[in-house]
Amino acid sequence: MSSEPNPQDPGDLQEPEDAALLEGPGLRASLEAILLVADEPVPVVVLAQVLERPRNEVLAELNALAASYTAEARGFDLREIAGGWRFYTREDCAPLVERFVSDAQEVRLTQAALETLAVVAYRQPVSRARVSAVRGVNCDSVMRTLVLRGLVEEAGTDPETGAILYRTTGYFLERLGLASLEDLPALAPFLPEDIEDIEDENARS
Amino acid sequence: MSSEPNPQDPGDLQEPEDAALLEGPGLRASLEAILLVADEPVPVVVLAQVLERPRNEVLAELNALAASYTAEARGFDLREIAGGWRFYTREDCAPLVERFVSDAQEVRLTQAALETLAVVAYRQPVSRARVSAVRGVNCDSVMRTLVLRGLVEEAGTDPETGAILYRTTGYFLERLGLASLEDLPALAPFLPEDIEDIEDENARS
Amino acid sequence: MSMDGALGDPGGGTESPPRASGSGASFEVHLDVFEGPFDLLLALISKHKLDITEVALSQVTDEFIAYISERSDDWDLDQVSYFLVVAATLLDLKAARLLPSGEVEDEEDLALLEARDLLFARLLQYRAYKEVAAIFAARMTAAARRFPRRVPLEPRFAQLLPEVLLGLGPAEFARLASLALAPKPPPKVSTEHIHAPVVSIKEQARVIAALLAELGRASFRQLTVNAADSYEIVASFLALLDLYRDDAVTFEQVTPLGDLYVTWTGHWDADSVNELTESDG
Repeated sequence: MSSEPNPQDPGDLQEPEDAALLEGPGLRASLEAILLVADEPVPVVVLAQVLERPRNEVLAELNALAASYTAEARGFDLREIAGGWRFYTREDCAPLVERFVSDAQEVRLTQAALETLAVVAYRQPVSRARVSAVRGVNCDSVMRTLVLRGLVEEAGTDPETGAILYRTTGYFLERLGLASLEDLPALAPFLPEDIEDIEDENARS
Repeated sequence: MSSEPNPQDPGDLQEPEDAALLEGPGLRASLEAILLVADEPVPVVVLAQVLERPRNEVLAELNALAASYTAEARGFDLREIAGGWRFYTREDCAPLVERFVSDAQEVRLTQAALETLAVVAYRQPVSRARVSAVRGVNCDSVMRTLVLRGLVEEAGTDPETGAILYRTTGYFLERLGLASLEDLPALAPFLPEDIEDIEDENARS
Repeated sequence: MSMDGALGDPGGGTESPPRASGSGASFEVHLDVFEGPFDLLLALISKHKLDITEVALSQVTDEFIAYISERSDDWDLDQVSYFLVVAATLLDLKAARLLPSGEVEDEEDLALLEARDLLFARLLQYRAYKEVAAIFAARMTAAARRFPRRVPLEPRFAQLLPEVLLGLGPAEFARLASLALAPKPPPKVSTEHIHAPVVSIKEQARVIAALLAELGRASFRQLTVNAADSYEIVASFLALLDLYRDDAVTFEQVTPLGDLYVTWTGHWDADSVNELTESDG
C-alpha cells in the first residue's frame, strides 16, 4: 500500500499501481459513488469489503470526506448514523428541502397508483414484476410512490426469484377506513384460474 | 418578490430581507441538497420555483456544479436526463457500484424490441399497425413487452382509425441517457418522402 | 422440398453464392433470426455484397422465395403475410426483367416501377431504423453504467408528505381491484397463441395444379375461393411459389396489391402433377 496515490488528489487520480483493484476511480470517488446509491446506512465493514481496502483506511477516508463536505459548505453531508454511513442533506438546507418535498407531492393518488395499490392489496405479498404483468403496464415508479407515501412496504423476497415482495401497510388500512385486511371486501368471483399462468409467463425476474 | 415572507418558515431561519432570500445556504448548496433527496429527474423550472431564482441562473449553476464534479473526479455526477437533473454515479465507478447493488442488471432488449422502439421513438405517437408496416412484421407482442417494461406507453387513439397510439416514456430517455427526445440521433437522411402513403395503405386496423 | 432454383434467369449470376439447393442446404445465416421480409432482404443483399439496386433485388429473389418455402411449415399467419407481399413484388420484378428492355410506356410497367420504388423506399426506411436500433442498444449499454440516485427520503422529510387521499371506499376499491385483476382482452388480431392447423402445401399444389391445368389461367382469388380458412390461402400461395419455381406457372399482377393472375405454362403434364403428392411429404 506504500505506493498508493493520494486519494484526495482530484487532479491525477490515475494508476494505483498496486493490487488494489481500482484501475480507475480512487478510494474517495468510489466511496462517493457507492454511498450515492445506498438506500440505507452502510457499515464501514461493508464498504471495506466491496472496495477491498482495510477498514481503518476506509474509515479515515470517510471522515476526511465528511470534513471536506463541511468545509466546502456543500448541500450534503456524510454522517455515521445507526452503525452506517449515509449521505444526508445539510442542516441549513432543510427548509428548502422541506419545501421541495411538500410541493412535489400530490394529495390524491393517480389512477395508475390506485390500481397498483388495489393489486397489491389483493395479491400480497407480491413482486413488482407480477403487478406489472397483471396490469400490463410497468409499475416500478408507481410502486416507489406508494412506498414513499407509506401505503405499501417491502415484505421480504420471493424465495424462488429473489424479487422483492410488497404488502400494504397499516396506514393503507387507516386511509381506507378498515380495521384489518380481513375487512377488505371480497373480489367479484369471476377471476379465472388461469390468470396465474399468464402472469407467470409475463413476470420477468 | 423582495418582501415576500418565506412560506415554509421553519422557525430559526429568520427573515431573508433582501432579494437573495437565502441567508444560509447558497444556490450551489441548495441545489445539492434538493437533488440529493430527489428520486427522479427534477426539471430546472421546478428547481427555480422552489429556490425562487431565475431559471437561467439555476441552469448556469447546475452546469457549473456538474463541471466541477467532473473536474474534481468525484464519484458522482450531475446530469440532465429525461427532462430533469439528477445525481448519477460516475461511469468509471460502475464496476464497484455494480458489485454493491446486486439487482442492477437491466434486461437486455431483443432485436425486435429495439427496432420497434426505434420506430416508436421517431414516429410517435404511432399505432401498432404502422410500426408493423415499417418493420414488415407484426409487432403486437413486442409492443406489449415494451409497455410492460415501461419503455413505451399508450398515448390515446388515432382519431380516424381508433387505433391505440404509442409513445416513448421518460424511462426510455433514462435508459438511453438522453435529456430529451430532441437528443435522439438523427435518422439517416435518405428516408424517402412518400413513405407515409405506403404505410397508410398497409396499415390494417 | 427441392429447390433447384429453376426460376428463369438467375439474375445475371456472375457471382455464384452458395445457393440453397436440395433439402438439406440452407443459408449461411440462421433461418429464424430475421425480423421480417426487409430484414431478410437486407441480409441477402449484404451477403452478396451488393448495393440496394434493381439487380440486387433480382439476384436475391430466388433465395427469398426459397427461404419462405423452406419455412412454410412453421409460419404463423401474421408473419407470413408480410413476406408474401414482398415476395409477390419481387416475383413481378423478376418476371419483368425477362421482357425486352425498351421504353416503359404502358400502364403495367409503370405500376411495376412504382412497386419497385416503393419496395426500395421501404427497404431503405427499414435499414435506417435498424441502424438507429443499433445505436439505441449501444447507448443503453453505456447508460447502464451510470446509476441514478434513487433512495428513500430521510425520515424527517418523509413526515412532511401530505396525507394521502384515496378518494374511494372499500367497495369501490374492491371493484377497482376486480377490474385491475381481470385478464386483459387479448389485443386484437393476435394469433400468437393459435397453433396453425396443418395445411399441406403439396396438397394445395396438387389442387391448384389440377385446377389450372384445366382452366389455363385464373386469378389467385378464383383459385382460393373455396379455401376453408386463411391458412389454406397462405398454403395456396406458397404452393404457387413452388409451382412458379418449377416453371409450371407464370404470374401477372397489374397493380400492386391488385388481383394476381396465374397462368399455366403447359410445361407440365398430368404425371408431373401427380408426382407432386409423392415427391416428399
